[in-house]
Amino acid sequence: MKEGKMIAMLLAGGQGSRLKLLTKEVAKPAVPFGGKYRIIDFPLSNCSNSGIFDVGILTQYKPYQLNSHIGIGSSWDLDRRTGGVRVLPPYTNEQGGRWYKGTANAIYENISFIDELSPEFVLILSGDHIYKMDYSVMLEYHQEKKADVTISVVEVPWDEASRFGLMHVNPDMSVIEFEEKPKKPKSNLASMGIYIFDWKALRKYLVADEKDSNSSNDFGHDIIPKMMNDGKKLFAYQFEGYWKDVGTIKSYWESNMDLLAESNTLDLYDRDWKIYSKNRHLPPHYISKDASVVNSLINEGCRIEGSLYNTILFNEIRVGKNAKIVNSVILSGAVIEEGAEVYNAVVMENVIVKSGTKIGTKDDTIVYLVSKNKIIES
Amino acid sequence: MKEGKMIAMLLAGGQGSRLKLLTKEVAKPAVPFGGKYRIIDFPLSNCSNSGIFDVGILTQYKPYQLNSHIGIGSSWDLDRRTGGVRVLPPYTNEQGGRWYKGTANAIYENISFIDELSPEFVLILSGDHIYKMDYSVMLEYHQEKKADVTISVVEVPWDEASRFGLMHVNPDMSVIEFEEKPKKPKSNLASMGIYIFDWKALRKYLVADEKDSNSSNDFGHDIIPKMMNDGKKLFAYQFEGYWKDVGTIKSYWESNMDLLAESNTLDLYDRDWKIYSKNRHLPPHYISKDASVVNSLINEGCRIEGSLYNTILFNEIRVGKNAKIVNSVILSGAVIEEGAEVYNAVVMENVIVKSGTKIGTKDDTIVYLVSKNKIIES
Amino acid sequence: MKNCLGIVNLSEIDNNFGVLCQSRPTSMLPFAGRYRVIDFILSNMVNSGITGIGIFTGNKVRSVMDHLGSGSSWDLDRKINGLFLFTPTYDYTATYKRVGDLDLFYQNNSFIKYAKQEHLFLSKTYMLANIDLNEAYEEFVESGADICMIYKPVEDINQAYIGCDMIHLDQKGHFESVGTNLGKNKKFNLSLEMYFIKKEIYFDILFDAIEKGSANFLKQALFNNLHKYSVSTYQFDGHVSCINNIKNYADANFAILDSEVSNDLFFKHGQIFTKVKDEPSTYYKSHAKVKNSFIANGCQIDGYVENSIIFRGVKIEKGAIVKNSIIMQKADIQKNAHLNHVILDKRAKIGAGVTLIGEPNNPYMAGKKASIDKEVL
Amino acid sequence: MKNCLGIVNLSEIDNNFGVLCQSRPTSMLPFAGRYRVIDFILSNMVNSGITGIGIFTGNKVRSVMDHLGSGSSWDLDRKINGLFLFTPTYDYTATYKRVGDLDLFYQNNSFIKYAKQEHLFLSKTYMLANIDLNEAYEEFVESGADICMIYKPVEDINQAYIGCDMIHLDQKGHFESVGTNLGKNKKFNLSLEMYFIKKEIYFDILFDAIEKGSANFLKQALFNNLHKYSVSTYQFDGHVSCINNIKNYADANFAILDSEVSNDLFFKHGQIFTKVKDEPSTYYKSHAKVKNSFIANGCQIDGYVENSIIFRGVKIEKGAIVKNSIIMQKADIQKNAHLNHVILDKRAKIGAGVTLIGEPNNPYMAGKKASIDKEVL
Repeated sequence: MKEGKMIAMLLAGGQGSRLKLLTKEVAKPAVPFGGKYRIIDFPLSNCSNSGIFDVGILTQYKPYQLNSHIGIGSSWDLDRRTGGVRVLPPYTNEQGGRWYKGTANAIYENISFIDELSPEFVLILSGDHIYKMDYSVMLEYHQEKKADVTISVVEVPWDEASRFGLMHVNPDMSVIEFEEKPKKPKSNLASMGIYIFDWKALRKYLVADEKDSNSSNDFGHDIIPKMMNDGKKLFAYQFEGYWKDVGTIKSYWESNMDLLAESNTLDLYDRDWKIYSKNRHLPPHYISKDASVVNSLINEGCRIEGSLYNTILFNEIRVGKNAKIVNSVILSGAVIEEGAEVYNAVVMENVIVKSGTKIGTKDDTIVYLVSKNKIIES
Repeated sequence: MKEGKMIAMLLAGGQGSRLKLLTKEVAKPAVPFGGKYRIIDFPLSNCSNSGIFDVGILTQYKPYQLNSHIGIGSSWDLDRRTGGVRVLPPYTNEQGGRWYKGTANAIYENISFIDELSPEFVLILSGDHIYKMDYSVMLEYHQEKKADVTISVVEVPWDEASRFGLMHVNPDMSVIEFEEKPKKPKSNLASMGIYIFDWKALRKYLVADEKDSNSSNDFGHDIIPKMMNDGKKLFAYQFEGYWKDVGTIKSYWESNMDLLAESNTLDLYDRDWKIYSKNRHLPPHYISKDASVVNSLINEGCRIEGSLYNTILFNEIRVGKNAKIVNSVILSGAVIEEGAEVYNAVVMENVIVKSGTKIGTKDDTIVYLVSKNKIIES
Repeated sequence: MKNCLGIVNLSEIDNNFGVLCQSRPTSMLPFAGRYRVIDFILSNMVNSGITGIGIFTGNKVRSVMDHLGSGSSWDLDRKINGLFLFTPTYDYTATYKRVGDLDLFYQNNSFIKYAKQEHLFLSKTYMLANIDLNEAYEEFVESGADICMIYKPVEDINQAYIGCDMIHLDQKGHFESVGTNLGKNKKFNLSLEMYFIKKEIYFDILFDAIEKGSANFLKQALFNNLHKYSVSTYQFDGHVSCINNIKNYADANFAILDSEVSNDLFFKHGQIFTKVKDEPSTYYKSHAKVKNSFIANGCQIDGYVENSIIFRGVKIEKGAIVKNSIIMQKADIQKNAHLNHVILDKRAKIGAGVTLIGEPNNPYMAGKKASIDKEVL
Repeated sequence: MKNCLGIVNLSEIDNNFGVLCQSRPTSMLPFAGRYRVIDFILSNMVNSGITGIGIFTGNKVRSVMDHLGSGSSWDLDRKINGLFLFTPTYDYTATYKRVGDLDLFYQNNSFIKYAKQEHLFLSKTYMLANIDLNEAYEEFVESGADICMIYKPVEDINQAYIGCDMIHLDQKGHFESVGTNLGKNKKFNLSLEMYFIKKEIYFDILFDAIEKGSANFLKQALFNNLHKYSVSTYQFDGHVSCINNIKNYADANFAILDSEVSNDLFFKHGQIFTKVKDEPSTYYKSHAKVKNSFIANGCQIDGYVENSIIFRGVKIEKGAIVKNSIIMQKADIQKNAHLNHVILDKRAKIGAGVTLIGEPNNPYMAGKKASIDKEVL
């Protein structure tokens, strides 16, 4: 089959306010994850590994750290002379400035960027999820089904289904109905917010949608329902594998802990599907003779003299003698001083947990978000 | 002398509305110049040649072509892993979005960008001028004078002086007075809009200026006068060499024509101070047996069968047999068909000048701006 | 074409080019004002979507490294796939002299073995064309053949292709055999020395030849084994220039003065990429007179130029005459010099008033940085 | 330091390292879990603002090219200045064997000649330190000397510096002479083989040595001529490891287990850059027990590790014991294997239950991709 050119547009403008202090200074896609990454590394690495080298990143909220993380895209091999990764913030024209109104509007405002790359297909991604996925397989599926839109879906437990946008499908996976967070779900196939569109078709809908003053200019609310109404061919593509929406502090902590579970299916050590991130130039970490490290992930530049159990450490963290950290996620530059104890916590960047402090207890079911000034329980 | 780190902030947000149709689709810094360049190539190449590798480009008005021209900065050797060129558009925070209010405000909004690079000095540039300048020599001067601010100035003819911001200086070049477009000029040293500040000092003034609701947040109007009032040490640095503000269609055309003059002092062929630009991958140009090319600049991908005199051709231009072009600037992709005649004109991108058309006359003093739909005289 | 790995072999015969190939292989010969011969096959591959390319550099490593660098001009500076250079490994303990390139392919086996691609595209560089390899590849994959050979039907009136491979097809158009053109037939199918091959077949052939000692060159091993496999062919109909001696090299350059040839070579199936030089536009001064010539950027011309190819950054002063010549990068032709049928290599300097006259079939050649101050007639 | 060009000479003695230098020069020896020896001098130069660096690669070109690539890891992939690799030029017509590196410097003369910088910084790589070259350079420029030699006062109790250059100062602290350390004195000034030199003096010395035939090596030529010029010195007081044999190499690695040494080497005057590998964090599994060790990213550890340096991507399975060892990239140590005083090169595989025991002064060494399935005691 002739390969059609596909570019990706990654929606990275959201604040993710349910992540509270974690997104005070950065957009949600820039939130650190898994000891070494930021959330956006997952879709970006997926693009690179899938052979998609043209990626537009739509930013809006506090893009500074995100920009500095993405840089020229070299970490993901996306620093291409033409195309490559391109950050697309809002801009002004003769009529003044216009901020992005919704997901579809953000794409609409960058039609000229897409036109210049003249793709056959456009992949819409969000920067909010942890997963590894080969988008080129989804594209093959899209072409086989001769679909106008293909929406990636994942099976979720029935009792959680009503939190998601759900796809009700025929046996051939064509979409019968799309329901946003229904009270009585008819299906447990949740939309992952990943769409493949034929660019020509999408372009028309974006232009029409922009003219519709009643529209909220959103893919899920406006574009997809309109295409359904017009009898366009919508197919669901079922994704198998680890997928997690890290929407809250609790689910953020859980999905980090997932990496340490025996049953973990998100293999970060797979050399054929590496997750890339910005590289710091730090030496290896040091484990002292007094330390104990069990079932934990440790990144570069750390110095460990205490004991860690079921814990993820980011870079340049110091853990003093007799300090104890259990079931926790410690972000870069934090210091856990001698004798301090930390259970079930997410400790933010550069926080110093003083000697003698005790956060949480061994049998806690609460998760603590520890910042410089306060501790939030969730 | 110990070298202090200097970064550059390039103000590239202006529309440049006096350039009329030339800036309908692009910001002024992206306007094509000299057969191969865009205006912004001059300050960017100056940075690269001066050994300044951290450049923030502040964009606002129609940045699309500018972004695509700058790309990852590889043309100017500014595609560095850290620092390098970074496009800085306006952004949103919890309080919503804020557009840049003035030149000083644009820098203020990017204080965190500058802080991360922790420079000792900040060089403020604008993207509106054609010149070659070694900023590292200006920095040495700034350090020798132990100045708080150094402002680059150029001598202009007395009869034109009142169009500029003028510096009245002592014999040691310390600034006595700054006048913006005075009716009766006391000096003919015009500010080039190029400043070197000590970052610590500038940072304080930017923060104070932002709090001042009466301020127009502009370097020339607000920051510089405030520093004068506070008795800070301001020095003028006199630049010798070609410098042109291409503010109007006429001055745009003139400065292009300057390149063809015998007395031209802007040497584009100097291998020690190359002007870099985005490279297109085009074959050399072809001159047919019927063509005549005299005192002209021709770029790649052109095919010339007619006659050119005192003319600048950009890339991929076709000139048909017996066509005649005199004293003109022809932008990329234009076609001058068989027998057409063009005098004293700026012909815009992709315009087709049909067979039999005659624009201008041999002895014209008017300059014609030729777009697809109309011809503007200036 | 992400399932296809490109392999370019630069070990070509380069003793037909006099001074021009003293320190560069054929693949690095300057061409058409701003290119090198290798740019064409590299750009063809990149334009067709091949992003993993291995280059066997041969012995003149420095010239190859200078031009290719990290591959960024072809967008091949990548973490995944990208450009890989295989320089010869010098073995100081070796007591025998190696002949041929087969050994080198064997030594660098693991590059091909561990690549994820299942198909290989093997090519040399001296058959210069702008070709849609994607189309050829699709035909190869659909045919199910083990090997596909690309050819062009030619009418060789000037005997330009003596010594090249020719491909014979049976009446149904299927591959029959491959041999060497000795010039007996004017019309034949010229092999472009570009092959698609399944990876496992490549290894079969390579190992078999080494174990049996039956070949020294990869091509030889391939041809010896063709009867064992199913071979398909792909017909190319665009312009081809064969750069295998000075005469053909000069003709290939002058051919681009024809607008049909230059459109075909530079635009037909995508752009040709080359190392970027950042030259300004070319400046024609007040005494310039230029006819039927191809002129690259960065030149300053004040003399007379006719039927010539002028490379980047050349200076031609007032009163100088350049006809039927190929003038390479940064050459400096001073006042009243007179050149006809001349090939000047990079940075050559021709003093004021010097006259250099070659013959149409035997151009006068001056090497890199040659400085000629006396007349040669 | 934009007026100073860096020149690194990789042609060092590498026959003291057994299997470790079979296909790599000393400068490419893996160090401290994720670095190569060369990273230190390169990072020192880049951190001090030297952006034009020429590297004379020596014969083991492939290993050097693999690691340095386009220089992007050190931000040296530049149009203006940047990284230049000088590979040996192989001259097939040569009838004599070249000795020394002087000839190579002469051949690549034009690189230095046409560079705009007026000063040169010459260095080898095997004296490993994190040094502020900017400070040394400023002293050199202010002193007005022709040549500046960098040294460190050492007390060599373990005779680690036998054969190294030692610098003698007069009572006023001025340079007197340079010689070879035979171990007679415990306290002396160790030359770091890092020199600043004015460009014109460099050429004087180079041309003089070639014309007189008085030296084969650049260093030899330099030392022969020191009396003619004004020589200054710069004293360095930080940590130095001298990588000139296996024992010193192992000691240099183990030295970083001391936090003072590791702080000095990795942070004192800027970061040490190396080729990026994109490894995830290291995963300590449920049976992991690690004491006093330096562990790089990408490892999966389920065994016992003590007093060791573990490189990127190493696997240590349950029940395995690793003590006093240096385990390089992607080595695989299977269940219940037992290693003490061992150096494993890249991708070595130690089978389940295998025991390898070396001695403190004579570690057991296994080469690249070695696969050891039987016990060696």
